[in-house]
Amino acid sequence: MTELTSKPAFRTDLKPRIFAWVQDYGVYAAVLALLLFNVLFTPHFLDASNFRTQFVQVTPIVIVSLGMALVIGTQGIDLSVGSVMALAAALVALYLGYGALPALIVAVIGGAVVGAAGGALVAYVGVQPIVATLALLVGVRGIANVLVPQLVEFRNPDLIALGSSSVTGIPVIVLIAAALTLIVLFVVRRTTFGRQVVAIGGNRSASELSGLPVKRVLLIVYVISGLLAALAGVLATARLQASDPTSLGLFIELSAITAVVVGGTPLTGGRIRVLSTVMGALLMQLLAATLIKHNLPQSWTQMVQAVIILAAVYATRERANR
Amino acid sequence: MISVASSRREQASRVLQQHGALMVLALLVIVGSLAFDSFATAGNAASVVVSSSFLAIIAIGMTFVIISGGIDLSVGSLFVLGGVLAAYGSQYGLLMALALPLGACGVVGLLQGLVIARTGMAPFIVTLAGLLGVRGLMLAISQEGATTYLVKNPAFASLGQGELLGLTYPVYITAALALVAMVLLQRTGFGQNVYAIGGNEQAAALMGVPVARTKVTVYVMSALLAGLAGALNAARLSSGVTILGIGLELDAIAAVVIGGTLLTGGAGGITGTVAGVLLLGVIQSLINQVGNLTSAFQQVVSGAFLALVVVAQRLLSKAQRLS
Amino acid sequence: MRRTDLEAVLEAKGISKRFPGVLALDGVHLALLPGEVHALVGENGAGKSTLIKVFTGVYHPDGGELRHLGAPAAFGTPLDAQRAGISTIYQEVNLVPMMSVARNLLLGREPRGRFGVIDATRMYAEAARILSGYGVETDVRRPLRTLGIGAQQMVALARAVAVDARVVIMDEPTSSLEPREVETLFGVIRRLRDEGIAVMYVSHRLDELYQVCDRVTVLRDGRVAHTGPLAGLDRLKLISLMLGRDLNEVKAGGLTRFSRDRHRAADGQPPAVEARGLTRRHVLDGIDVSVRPGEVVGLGGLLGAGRTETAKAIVGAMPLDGGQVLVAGLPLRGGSTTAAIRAGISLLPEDRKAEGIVPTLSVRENIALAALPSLARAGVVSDAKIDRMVEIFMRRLRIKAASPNQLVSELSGGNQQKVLLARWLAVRPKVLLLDEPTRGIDVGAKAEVQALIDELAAEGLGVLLISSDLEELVEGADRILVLREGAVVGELTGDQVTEERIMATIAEQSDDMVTIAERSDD
Amino acid sequence: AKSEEPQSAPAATSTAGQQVVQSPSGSAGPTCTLDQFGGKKFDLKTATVGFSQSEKEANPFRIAETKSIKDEAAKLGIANLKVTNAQSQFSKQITDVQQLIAQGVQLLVIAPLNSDGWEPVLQQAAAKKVPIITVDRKINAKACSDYLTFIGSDFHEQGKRAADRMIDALSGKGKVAILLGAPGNNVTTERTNGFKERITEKAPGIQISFEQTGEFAREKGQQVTEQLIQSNPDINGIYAENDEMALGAVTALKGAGKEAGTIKIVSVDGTRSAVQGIADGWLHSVIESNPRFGPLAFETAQKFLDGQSIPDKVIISDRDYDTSNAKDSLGEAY
Ligand SMILES: Nc1ncnc2c1ncn2[C@@H]1O[C@H](COP(=O)(O)OP(=O)(O)OP(=O)(O)O)[C@@H](O)[C@H]1O
Ligand SMILES: Nc1ncnc2c1ncn2[C@@H]1O[C@H](COP(=O)(O)OP(=O)(O)OP(=O)(O)O)[C@@H](O)[C@H]1O
Ligand SMILES: [Mg+2]
Ligand SMILES: [Mg+2]
Repeated sequence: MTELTSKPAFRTDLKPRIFAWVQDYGVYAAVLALLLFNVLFTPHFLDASNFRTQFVQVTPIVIVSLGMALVIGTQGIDLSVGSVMALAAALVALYLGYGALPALIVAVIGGAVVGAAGGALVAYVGVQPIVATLALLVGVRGIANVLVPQLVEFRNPDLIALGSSSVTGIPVIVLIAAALTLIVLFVVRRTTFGRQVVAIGGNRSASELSGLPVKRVLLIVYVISGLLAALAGVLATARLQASDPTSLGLFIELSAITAVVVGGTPLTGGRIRVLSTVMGALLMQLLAATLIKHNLPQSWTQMVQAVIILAAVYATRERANR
Repeated sequence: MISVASSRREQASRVLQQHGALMVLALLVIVGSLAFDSFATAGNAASVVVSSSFLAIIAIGMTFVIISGGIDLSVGSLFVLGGVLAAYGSQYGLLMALALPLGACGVVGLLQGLVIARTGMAPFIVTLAGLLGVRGLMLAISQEGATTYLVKNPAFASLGQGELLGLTYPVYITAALALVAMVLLQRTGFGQNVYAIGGNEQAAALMGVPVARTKVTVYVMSALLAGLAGALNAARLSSGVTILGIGLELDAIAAVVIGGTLLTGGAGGITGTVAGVLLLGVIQSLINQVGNLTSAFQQVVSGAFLALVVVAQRLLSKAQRLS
Repeated sequence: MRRTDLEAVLEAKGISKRFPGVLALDGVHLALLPGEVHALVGENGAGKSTLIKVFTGVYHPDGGELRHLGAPAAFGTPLDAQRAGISTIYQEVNLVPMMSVARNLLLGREPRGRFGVIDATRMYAEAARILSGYGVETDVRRPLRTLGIGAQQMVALARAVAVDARVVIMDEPTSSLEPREVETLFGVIRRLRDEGIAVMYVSHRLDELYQVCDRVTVLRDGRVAHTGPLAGLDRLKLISLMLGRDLNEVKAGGLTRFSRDRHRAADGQPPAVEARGLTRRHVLDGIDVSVRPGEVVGLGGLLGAGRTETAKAIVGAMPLDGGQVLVAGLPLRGGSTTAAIRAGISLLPEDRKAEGIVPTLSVRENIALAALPSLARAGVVSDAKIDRMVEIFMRRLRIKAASPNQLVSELSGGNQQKVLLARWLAVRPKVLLLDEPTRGIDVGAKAEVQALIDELAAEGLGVLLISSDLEELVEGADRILVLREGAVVGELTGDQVTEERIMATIAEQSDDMVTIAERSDD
Repeated sequence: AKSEEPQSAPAATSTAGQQVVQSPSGSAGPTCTLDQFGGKKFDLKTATVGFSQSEKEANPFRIAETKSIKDEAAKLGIANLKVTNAQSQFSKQITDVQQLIAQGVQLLVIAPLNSDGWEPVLQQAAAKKVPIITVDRKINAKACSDYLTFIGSDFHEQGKRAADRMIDALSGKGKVAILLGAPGNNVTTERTNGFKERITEKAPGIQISFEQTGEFAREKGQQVTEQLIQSNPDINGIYAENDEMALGAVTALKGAGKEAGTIKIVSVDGTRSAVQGIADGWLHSVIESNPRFGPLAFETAQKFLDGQSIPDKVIISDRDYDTSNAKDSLGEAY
């Protein structure tokens, strides 16, 4: 402030500023680069239907990643999201007889309950997040499979419409994901709760001494993650036109974590970048699409993904002060 | 003057927490023996021990990584890569059967370690990329998993299948590795460095610990052990099976954490890890003893067990801090 | 004694170091001679810690040259510097909390037995022997974190000195030490000097400098403002050099921090906060404390006497076995910090790094953290309100930062402390518990903070002041409670409030050792 | 809970869809008897029998398979049937079987997750002379010494027959995409190889322009197909290596606004939904892979214990479904 003026003026170095820019906007640049590649080398890439496909496919990951970003912001991690999606699928199948909306509500409540269980283990019992949610990862998918042991097709027109209809050309589920993104963005940037989440991730004991309701905030964060995962499960189910608790959401936790980290949110907590997380998810989706469209064998696909993840995270990493 | 001594009770509860897994294990074995006739048989015990040995080898490496404050998600992929390369290499003799997987996995570990130590990227993400990349590599050398190389070299096969006193060689190899690891961790400068960087990396650096070198070593060790476990497993199965190792990293992490090692780094040990691995094996064996649980119920039971064990662990350590 | 014609062991020649937005060091020249104790002083953020980190290979200079024994040197890592015989105690205790005391002390040079394997028995014996030389008697097998912060500092000191060092650098080593321990430390420093070792000593406590230092270098805004022998240098002159202000101006202001007259705590007024019978096994033993509005109550006592615990217990940050806290006569429910803050009690914690700052957040967010609920409507925060508040506090406390949006972890230690103070003032507490509020703060800022305490008390705030600086305690407090072994052993009021009386009260019936452990082995 | 009412499909009768042996027993190939194998006779009813399932009972194939074994055991009065499930982890399956042996089973029925890697199990079983019948997938070892016999389909042949159907559907010309199964799986490999061999051999006019894994799952099949039809709009046929992926492909085609039947889909398995898909016109044809191994497995075991000679492999004859029989066969599909 006032003291600043007495400081010796500093040179405006270009290099660190480029670094800082890449760190903040690296994902955007990577997405652009991949888009450019596709425009040049992938046939039919610029069709509207293509973008529609990519957006539709990425929605579950985006929604799950939003919750994951909050959890990671508290220095936690939620491995149970995939199983929560499966549970949601199972609950939808079980309660669809009452109609689409009641089924959706039950599914989302189910997700919240799992989130609360994980959150309670983390916040009140003090179990490490990765183990607490690992137990849920195993157990909740089991429960989902006990409830609905195999894929069940459904005909409920409302639910099918949720998965396949569009408003002004934009698929409903994409609109839902966009709305959720804005809500989470608002929560993180503008609400007390958002600040508290980040502070707890940055220094838990300082937050406790500052009177933050640390345990409650942690619990709520995991509940939100569960809610969002369940919602993602319902939307994926609606799109598949079948409830598949067996394979729905398998390994999605890894995709979501990757999206969050590629977006520049550090796993050490204390910081949340919402839009970049969405970009991270889009990057991974575009990458997968590119590899499929170019018909690369699985071996190549996985190796290329590994390299891109590393490169993207390298660009966005926090630089050590040396 | 400051004088603070530990009470005996405090020491006792510290032991309790460190060996919580061991005690839960003992409890389960007793309950299992009472409940099922065929549980406490030599054959069943041998099968639990033998099948646990491979996970144990991996978990030993994981223990080092986790104590150093990191995590290694690539071990499952390295395990399968090690197996495929060992089977492939066994065509050229015993030496190649071991050198090839260890060499390749060592290089992967070295790369991961270097990236983690030099760039400061999160181990979770680096080894997640490793998980993907290594599996891709394995698929590439096995024609998208279609080719299974068979182990024709009897010397190498016997490494995995040979028996002594009813237990196969890998069990003894695991035991030896565990002992070496214990000494390494508790009684060498390297071990102290691992604890130090896990406990407080910045402080460790200021205290003169070679942080980067220690980290690289830890990831190389973890990768080598995963590769070795894969190779031994290939020797046991007489073939380089390509569909192994999915989710193995989570088993290894679970075993390490159940064993009382803190995921945040800086504390833990090998005995706990071995107990954790056996605990997972015994849980599985008990589920098998019941003999008619559907697959879904088995998962529910495993998940519940895992939750129970970590909560018990947690409460024990809380009790320790309060006393 | 000192011979200036000696060749420097360690020398900075025109060293510069830049951080984003700050030129922390700007062409610094400094020569450390063997057998001298060299004081390095300067305001918060002057660049002292940065210079030390350059000397020890933590930071790499952007310009200039480092010379070691006359030859150019570049330390890539702290390990390189250590190998070259430069050993350091850093400002924040930098050890590994979860490792045992012995392993911390001897990390890297554990005694070896057969096959080069660490000999645990000898390690523990040796650690115990070394530590007892520093007046620390403890079970060296217990994790370091179970020791008080002062004891930890002594371990760090013992560790640094025990290596074969030619240079020992100490960055505010006394900030968490007791007077008696400070004496131990000075003994060690004099011994080192006599052995021909160069000691660099950073401290904000001027008395100490005059006690042990031979020469002084003053840093101001990253530049050397003065170098020379300390003996002839007037205290006020030294301060004026540090602050960069005119000597007369400083003279006029004087060295007084607190106003001399006692606060007029309305005696008739009921206490703003009252703690009754706070009890926790092995730590607190039925403590009664009360603070009236406008009163500054001091807590005195040796390290580990339970002062920090008392403060934490009052704000509900530590579970209790017994006792209660009354605010305006009503018991505080829940035993949570949230409830305490809502009732108007806040605590400035002792351990800034672990319990104070949120390193990933900016200065602005750190200041606003505790006050968020009052800066928000329906859970939505008002940025305008925050900005206004942050600006006021940054100006009032003279927080030196590139901008409110700079990460708090990039500030110097003293400025971080001011940020925390701002955080607590922002919640408009009725009672403020200050645990070592001026630890690591420069003279200028210290005076500011102390003046602030006065001012707040005058406005009717109750203050509980914990300080190991007896002078500060005596000058600042209206009334002092002396703690020992988790119990109140004396209350000093009025004219009794003197350093001598405090020392006497502490010493009364007290044996040489405060043995918490013996009580716990019941 | 109240789920949707199930779709009205004729319930499967108990004997519907029973497996049929392709080659009459003993007609060709080497055979095996109790003496050759070296085991001892025991009573199946009172014996402990172990069944090791490879994957979760979560897809129609595995559900039908486990159910068939359990039902048949119950029917025969085998009281002591121990069932384990490897949850798709091969290492676990090896351990499972070893523990079954340790528990003293006298007969093992195994649905192997993988064909290779059975060495330790085989050694242990051989030492105790426990006969092993593998169902649905083969074990690469010696019949009648390492294990008893194999009962199942010929996946390579299934691939070839699917190719025949595809050639038919496209009249020998066009572009075809393959939705591969899980990588590294024997079934994937054989169904792919059989298909490709037959295509190159019989229809050089058909070009396989795309192969990506759908991991045997419906959602993955849907996603890959969405990408496929977007970037390769000229595709004429899709060969899905199981029904689930085919049904995922159908959802994708529907979503993209395609008409039923414009892209010919051929798949393998014969689940009820797939057969319904044929009836609805979305699938062209389905090659059956019959999972009902119970009756045949226990019949073979009984024969063996009775001292009769049994063949070293029992290949079952799988049927095809297409528009001509789909509606009528719905009750037999699983
Ligand atoms: N890692 C960093 N990143 C950015 N700026 C930094 C960093 N470390 C120090 N600074 C800045 O460099 C300047 C010098 O800080 P330094 O810590 O050396 O001060 P100091 O003299 O030790 O102060 P104190 O007495 O408060 O400890 C300060 O303005 C500080 O904000
Ligand atoms: N679990 C424990 N068992 C026994 N003693 C403990 C335990 N935890 C802490 N202590 C001791 O309790 C004492 C209280 O520490 P603390 O430093 O908070 O006291 P203090 O009076 O605030 O001193 P200061 O603020 O000067 O450090 C310390 O000496 C510490 O070693
Ligand atoms: Mg400093
Ligand atoms: Mg204290």
